[in-house]
Amino acid sequence: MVTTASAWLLPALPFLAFLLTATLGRWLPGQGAGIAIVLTGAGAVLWAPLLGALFVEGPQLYQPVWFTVGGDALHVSYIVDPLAALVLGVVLICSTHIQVYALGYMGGEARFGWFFAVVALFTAAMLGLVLSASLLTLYVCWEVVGLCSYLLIGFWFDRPAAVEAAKKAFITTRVGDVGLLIGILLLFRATGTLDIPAIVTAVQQGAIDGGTLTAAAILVLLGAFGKSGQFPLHVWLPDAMEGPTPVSALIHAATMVTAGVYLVARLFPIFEAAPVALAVVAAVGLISAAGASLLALVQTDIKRILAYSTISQLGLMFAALGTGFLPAAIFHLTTHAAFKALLFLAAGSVIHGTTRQKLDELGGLRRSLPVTAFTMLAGAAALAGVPLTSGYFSKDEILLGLLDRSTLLFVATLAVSALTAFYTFRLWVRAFLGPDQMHGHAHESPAVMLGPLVAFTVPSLLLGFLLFIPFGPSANIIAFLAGETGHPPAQYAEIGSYYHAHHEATPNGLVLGTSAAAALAGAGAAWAVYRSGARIRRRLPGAAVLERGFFIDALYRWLTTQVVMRLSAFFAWFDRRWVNDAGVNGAGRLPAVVGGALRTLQTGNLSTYALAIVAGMALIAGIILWSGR
Amino acid sequence: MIPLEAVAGLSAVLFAIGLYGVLARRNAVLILLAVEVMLNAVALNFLGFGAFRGDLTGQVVAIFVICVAAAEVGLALGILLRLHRNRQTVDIDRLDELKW
Amino acid sequence: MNIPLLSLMTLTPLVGALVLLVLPRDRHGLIRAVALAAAGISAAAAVAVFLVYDTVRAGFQLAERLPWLPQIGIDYALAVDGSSVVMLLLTGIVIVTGVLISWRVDYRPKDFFALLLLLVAGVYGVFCSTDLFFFFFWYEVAVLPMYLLIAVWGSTNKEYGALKLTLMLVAGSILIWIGLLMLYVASGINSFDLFRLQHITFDPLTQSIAFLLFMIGFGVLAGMWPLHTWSPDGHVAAPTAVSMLHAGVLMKLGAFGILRIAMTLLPEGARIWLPVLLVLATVNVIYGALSAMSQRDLKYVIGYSSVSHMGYVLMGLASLSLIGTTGAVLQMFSHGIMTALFFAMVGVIYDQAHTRDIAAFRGLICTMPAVSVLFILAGLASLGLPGLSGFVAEFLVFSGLAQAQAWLFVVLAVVGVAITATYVLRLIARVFFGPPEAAWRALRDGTPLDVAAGASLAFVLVAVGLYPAPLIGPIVGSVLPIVRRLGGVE
Amino acid sequence: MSFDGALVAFGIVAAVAIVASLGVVLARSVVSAAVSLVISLMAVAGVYVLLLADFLALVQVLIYGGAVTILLLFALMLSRTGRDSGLTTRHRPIATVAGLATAIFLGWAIVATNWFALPYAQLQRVELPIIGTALFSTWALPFEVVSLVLLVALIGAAVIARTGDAP
Amino acid sequence: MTALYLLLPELLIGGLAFLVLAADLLLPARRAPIVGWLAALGMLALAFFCATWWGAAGAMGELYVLDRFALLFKILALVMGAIVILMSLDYARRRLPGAGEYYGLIVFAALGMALMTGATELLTAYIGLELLNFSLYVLVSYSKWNPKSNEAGTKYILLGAISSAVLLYGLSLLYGLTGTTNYAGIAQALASGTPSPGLVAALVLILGGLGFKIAAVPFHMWAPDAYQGAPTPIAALLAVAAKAAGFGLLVRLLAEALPSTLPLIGPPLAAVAAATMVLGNTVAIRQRNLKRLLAYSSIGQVGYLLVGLAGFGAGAAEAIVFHLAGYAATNFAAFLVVIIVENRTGDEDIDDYAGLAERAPFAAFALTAAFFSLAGLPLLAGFVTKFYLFLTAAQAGLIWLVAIGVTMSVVSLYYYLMVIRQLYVVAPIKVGPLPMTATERALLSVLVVATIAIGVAPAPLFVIVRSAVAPLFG
Repeated sequence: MVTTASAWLLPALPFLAFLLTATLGRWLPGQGAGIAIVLTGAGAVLWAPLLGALFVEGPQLYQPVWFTVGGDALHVSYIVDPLAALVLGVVLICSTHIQVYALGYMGGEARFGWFFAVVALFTAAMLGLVLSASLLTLYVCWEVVGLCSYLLIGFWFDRPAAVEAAKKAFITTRVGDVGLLIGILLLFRATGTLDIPAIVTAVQQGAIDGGTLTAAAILVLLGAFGKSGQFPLHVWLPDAMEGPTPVSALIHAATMVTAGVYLVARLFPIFEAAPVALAVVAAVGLISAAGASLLALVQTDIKRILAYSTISQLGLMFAALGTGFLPAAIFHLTTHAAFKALLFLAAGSVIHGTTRQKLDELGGLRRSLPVTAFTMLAGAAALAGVPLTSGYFSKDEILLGLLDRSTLLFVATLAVSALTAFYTFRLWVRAFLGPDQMHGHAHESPAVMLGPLVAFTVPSLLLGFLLFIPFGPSANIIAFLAGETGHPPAQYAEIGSYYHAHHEATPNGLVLGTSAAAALAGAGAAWAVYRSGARIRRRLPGAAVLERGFFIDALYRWLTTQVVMRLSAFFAWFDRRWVNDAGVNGAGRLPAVVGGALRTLQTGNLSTYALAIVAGMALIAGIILWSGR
Repeated sequence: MIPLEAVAGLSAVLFAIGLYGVLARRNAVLILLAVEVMLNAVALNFLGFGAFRGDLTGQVVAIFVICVAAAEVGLALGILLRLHRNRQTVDIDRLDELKW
Repeated sequence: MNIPLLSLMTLTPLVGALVLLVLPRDRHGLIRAVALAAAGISAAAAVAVFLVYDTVRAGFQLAERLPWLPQIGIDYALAVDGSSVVMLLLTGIVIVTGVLISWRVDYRPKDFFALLLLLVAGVYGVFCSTDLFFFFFWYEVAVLPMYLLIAVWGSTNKEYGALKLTLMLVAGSILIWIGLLMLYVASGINSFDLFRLQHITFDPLTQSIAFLLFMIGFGVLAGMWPLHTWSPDGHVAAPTAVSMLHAGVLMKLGAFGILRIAMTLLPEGARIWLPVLLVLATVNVIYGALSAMSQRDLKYVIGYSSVSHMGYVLMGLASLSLIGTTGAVLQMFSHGIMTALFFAMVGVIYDQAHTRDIAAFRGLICTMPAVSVLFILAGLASLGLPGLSGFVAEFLVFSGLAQAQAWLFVVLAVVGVAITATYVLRLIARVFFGPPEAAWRALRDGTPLDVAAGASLAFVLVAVGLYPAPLIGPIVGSVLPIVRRLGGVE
Repeated sequence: MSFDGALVAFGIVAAVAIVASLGVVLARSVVSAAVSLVISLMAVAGVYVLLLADFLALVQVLIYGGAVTILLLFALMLSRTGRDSGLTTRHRPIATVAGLATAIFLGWAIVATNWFALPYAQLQRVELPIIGTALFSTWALPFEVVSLVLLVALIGAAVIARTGDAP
Repeated sequence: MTALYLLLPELLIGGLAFLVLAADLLLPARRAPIVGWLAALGMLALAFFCATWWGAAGAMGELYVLDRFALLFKILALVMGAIVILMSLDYARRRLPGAGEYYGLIVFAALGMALMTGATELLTAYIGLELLNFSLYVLVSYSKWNPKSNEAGTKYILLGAISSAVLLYGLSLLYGLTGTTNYAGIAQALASGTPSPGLVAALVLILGGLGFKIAAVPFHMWAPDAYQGAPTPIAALLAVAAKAAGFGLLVRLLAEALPSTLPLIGPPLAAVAAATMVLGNTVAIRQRNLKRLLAYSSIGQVGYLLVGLAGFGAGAAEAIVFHLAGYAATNFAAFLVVIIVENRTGDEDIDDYAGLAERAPFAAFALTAAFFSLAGLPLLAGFVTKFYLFLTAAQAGLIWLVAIGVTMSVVSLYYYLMVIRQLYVVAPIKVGPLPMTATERALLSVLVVATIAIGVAPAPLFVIVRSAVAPLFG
């Protein structure tokens, strides 16, 4: 019988797969790809009974010890609560399906085994991150996830663009991690422990003063925004598309990028106690959502459009968290994982079939790639929030929350939804409708790729209905996430898990109507504009600014090349010129100079020598008399 | 009535003159002469102190000083002659091949 | 344990060196075998010491004492505590891998290995001697072969590098010498024995002056800013094995000296000067990292990165907290392994390519996969990636600093980690990834020996990264009394 | 000899000694330097007589007056090549300063210290046999060693000065 | 009658000297090496004989004493003399005309050293010193056809004469003050009185005179020229043996005769020590001739010994003698290598030593070991002896002087490394191995082993030195 205690198995299986494929890869069948998929699949299978166990046992916390330093013991503790359980499921299911898809997509690759090894490691690290209940293990998995993203973006390391993108991704997230680490240290200093439950209880008892708490929260946010590609640390995500598409689907859409959202959710009680930090979350979320959706409008590369859309949707999730509605944000995370993975896989199928990914070069593919066209349509609909799709319902929950807070936020989000609908359908229409640019050369993807595509359409369309059916002991998915699983609230509080008396979310007619309207308007407009296949040449106003990504990228490049490199060049010069040449060599030469001077006293003339003797004696007499006085 | 200070003073003056001679002369043999003056002053000093103490040690040491001085002159002149035969000079200002 | 383990460990290399001197010059095979045997036995002894050391009982164990010059109070006294056990293990590992990597030295290998063994004997001696005179004696033994090793077998401007390195280390050592004399005279107990000196509280003025002398003296060796300039030049000029031993182990000698002598005997002095050390160490971190970023020679980057990482060690020591100091000693170990791996791999590349100019290389991973992967692993360890020993050590140092409320320094240190990440990744991206350069088509991967040496170092990095308890246990045991005496945070 | 007579005699002899010594160091010609050395030595011998150390005076006259001066004269004659330009080094002014300083310093040292001294009247002559026995009893060791010193000087002068065994 | 048997060692040495001179007369010129061997073995035998007398002690009137200190210096003098003779066997055969008297004079020098350090009375000490000086005056100008040797000899004897006059004048003033020439008597007389100007003058003059003997700055100027000009073995004799005896005399004088004047002469000695160390080591950097470099290096070493004198006491005396022993073995090794190279190639410049490690590996190793020992690096004599020397100075409160000392050690390491660089790093100009005779190889090995042995296990030597110095301090 699977109990919550055996949750550690989930990350362990993929890690085992990583060890096997990385070391014995060459001799395993299919270079170890099979092993990776089987073990991750086993994990996915294990997820269901684990969920069941959670329903029965309620949230549990386990704290094995890693090593002790003097009094303090550092734990490798892990937690199983509704939040963790749901995201575990998302990661496992997405990872398994995407790995199956990758069998087809990565077919002829030279280092096929290495790809699956790193994906397995990534899955293990992501699961570890989700499960961890100690800031230490969370940070460890956080970094390993970053490493995997670096290795996978730079998978084709013989392509300079990929190597640059990988480096940029790792460094930008690393800058974010600086904040996260300092935040962790602040919390460690204030509470004397690294275990999240203890910190949460300390915060709830008000043991930490406001100032430190806010500072720690904002610093932790820095890490979250780095990993989730939020403004201002979003520059790396679009470039990350250099990696193979399954990677983009798994890491840069479904799982890794949501780690930031998950982190804030896990530490939510801390953020609740620091209102300023919550405001920052909401603000950054909205800015990213708006900004990214505008940028997506002008992109021509289909993967980059989806990348910006991911930033935008994550912005929405952060906005939801910022306004205090954790269940809504996590539910949207789940649905987003489904339809964004679907869109990426479809894009991959398009690229696989046409070897091209620029919108201008694509068109009229509905005939040559029927399955891809249909599945992509489902994904696009969900993303746009077309009524009855999962996106529609999850976005509604968020809009509901925003309406409570302020109408301004609600209206802004509606506008973003419209824009989202517009650029999503711009993508779909230009790619699949209109004249066939490929003149029949495009070929549909093999079954192993289409299988996952179809598999993902199901949740994209149907996940929304979870709102209406009971989810285990709780009324619906939202209630489940809020902690109403029939277990005493004290059990949640004691292990620092999120618990919030759930206000009954009456399906508000206004919200449902306006969001449907926005989605259909956006989709319709896109269909109208691009249906004829006409190449709209006239540029949208301000397109130049959008194309340059608000010049943020340029700013960072200027910052590194001019400021940092110049500073380092100065230090290197200073070290060489002053500290070394003047300082050390200078001192080194002093004795030689003194020696040269004294040497000339030795004139070789005897009377000088005699004089020296007399002078010496005079000196000695002087010293004796002087010291004797 | 000769006071001790007078004898010692005389010896000091002779010593100083000898020292001047050593510092000022360029001819090695003349330097030797000056050294002889200094040694002579020393002998006088020893005798002076010995005599005024009624102790014969002074006199004995003076004898030894004179012996050593004589030996020194002999050896020094031997070396100077060898130097003269090789370098045709005893002028110490020209003896600066070994320096720095 | 009746066999004198510590003496066996310290004296085997010396005996090895003597045996080598007797061997005929041209029997390279025999020479290498003897060298490896000597290094191997000493490393085995080091491992045995590590295993035999009882962490629970902590304190000084395996003590050996032999009157050497009793009239002055000097005994040939050896004993190990937690930190020295860890450092001996590091030395054992680095010397064995160093000898393996030097298998290809064919210019007068006899003298090379004899001097190398002399160097390592000195290092062993320092880590396990508890008589201050012998601490200084072994420290100087380690400096003795340095000039010849670098000047004869070195590479770029080897004579300048060798001379500067030797003279700066000896200059540092004279400050330690004066400090020792001051302590000896002030103590009045006419003995150099560490344990007896520990019980004496010196007057504050002597403590302050002596601590400063030790800090600067050992600081030179530990690469403390601004006395660090010998480190990049020295390591670039030195042959591979020597840079491995030097950056990997000898620089830790400096930090170990501060811990073992200055902080143990002079608590008052420590309280006055450690804040200054903290500031200098922070400069080390940032200054080293930024300088490393714009270097053009591969070894210079590693040299400056060693300066930066030694900054972390010194910060840990200066944090006056148990966790911080434990982190410092662990960082000594982890950085030692990391730098040894770095230099080993660069040595392999340099031996074939005969250049270390970063701009000249591209896509090395295609022609030299094993060497590249090992170098990248060392790079990841140096930027503090969790799962490798670098992270654990640095995390402890940062928590120590956090406990000591030194927030500015925590921020700067963590920023340092970010800068390190930048220059390491730029280096890796530039040299190893990217399309393979036509010019380097002929490069072959490292020989089995090189890869074996590199792999064993890499294994240690990962093992300590995943499960550091076996190292942290003994370190905490030895550092606790010192921190308690300094009144640091426990 | 009346007491003050001794003082007068001492004065004369001392003056002669000082003038002669100055002659040694200041004479422009080598020969006059040698001659003034002899006079100076003889004057000092006179002082010895005044201090009732007649044996010492005898030794002085014999060794110095006889052997040493002849030797020096020989050396001077042999080394006169006429090419020497002047007899004083360029350090002459400093030398004078040094000389005067030494004289003043020693003079001050002698005057400022109160030496233990018997009055001149109580000086006794030391009989020759006493000196003889002393030389061969208490001072036997230095006496033997001085003979070795003389031997070494003898051998040295011979080895160095002889012209044989060219390289 | 004074206990004549106490003088047996000195008599035997004198006898040996005459034997050597006689042997030289009887044997034809080409048999000179036998005379050398006779002298050397004789001296070694006598040294062994003195060693067997280690327990004996006794005074010969107030003039001379036979105590462990005197015995130690007799042994040292004999051994050092033997080493110099062994070093010069090959050298004399090639470069010195008529080496017969040469060996005899070295034996006389050894006798002078023995007397100097055994005397407890000013006159005997002075006469012993003069015997040593006279032998050295002759030996320095012994290669009489070489103008450099003549110049060196002239400078040495003239300055030597001046210094001995100065020393004597000082001794006469001391005699005037104390009424006796016996060390114990002087000490007793000075103990009661307050320091008078007369005493100051006496001390200045004595320090000046003896300063010349040990070539302390500013009385050192003769040394570099003398070492360069003199035949190299004699340079070794000057640099090591003469200095050792000079310090032996100084230690006994300060310990037994002038203990009460220590506060007076402490500061000037410290100043002279500092000046000697600084000048010796810095000027050495600029030297291109190896013999002159060794000269300045030995002046530097005298500086370290003077640090011991400046903080004089029982410990300091031990340290000085201890350092002297290590210094002797090390310097002889260095000079022997210079002799070997000079014998085969005639070069003295450092540049001619290029690549010596290729041509004469053992010689290069020996020179490196010697230089590292002089620089005070461990495993070699210099480290321990210098450490103890600076330790006693620190105990006497002269930390500033120790600071200068250790700094100058670093400077000295620099110019030693410059020479070692020539040996190992620079490629050889001349090609072909540099052979060594069997005696040279054996002697060099003994010296190197001695240097390392003192460095690694100093306890035995230290015990001997401690027991030797003990009698001086009652």
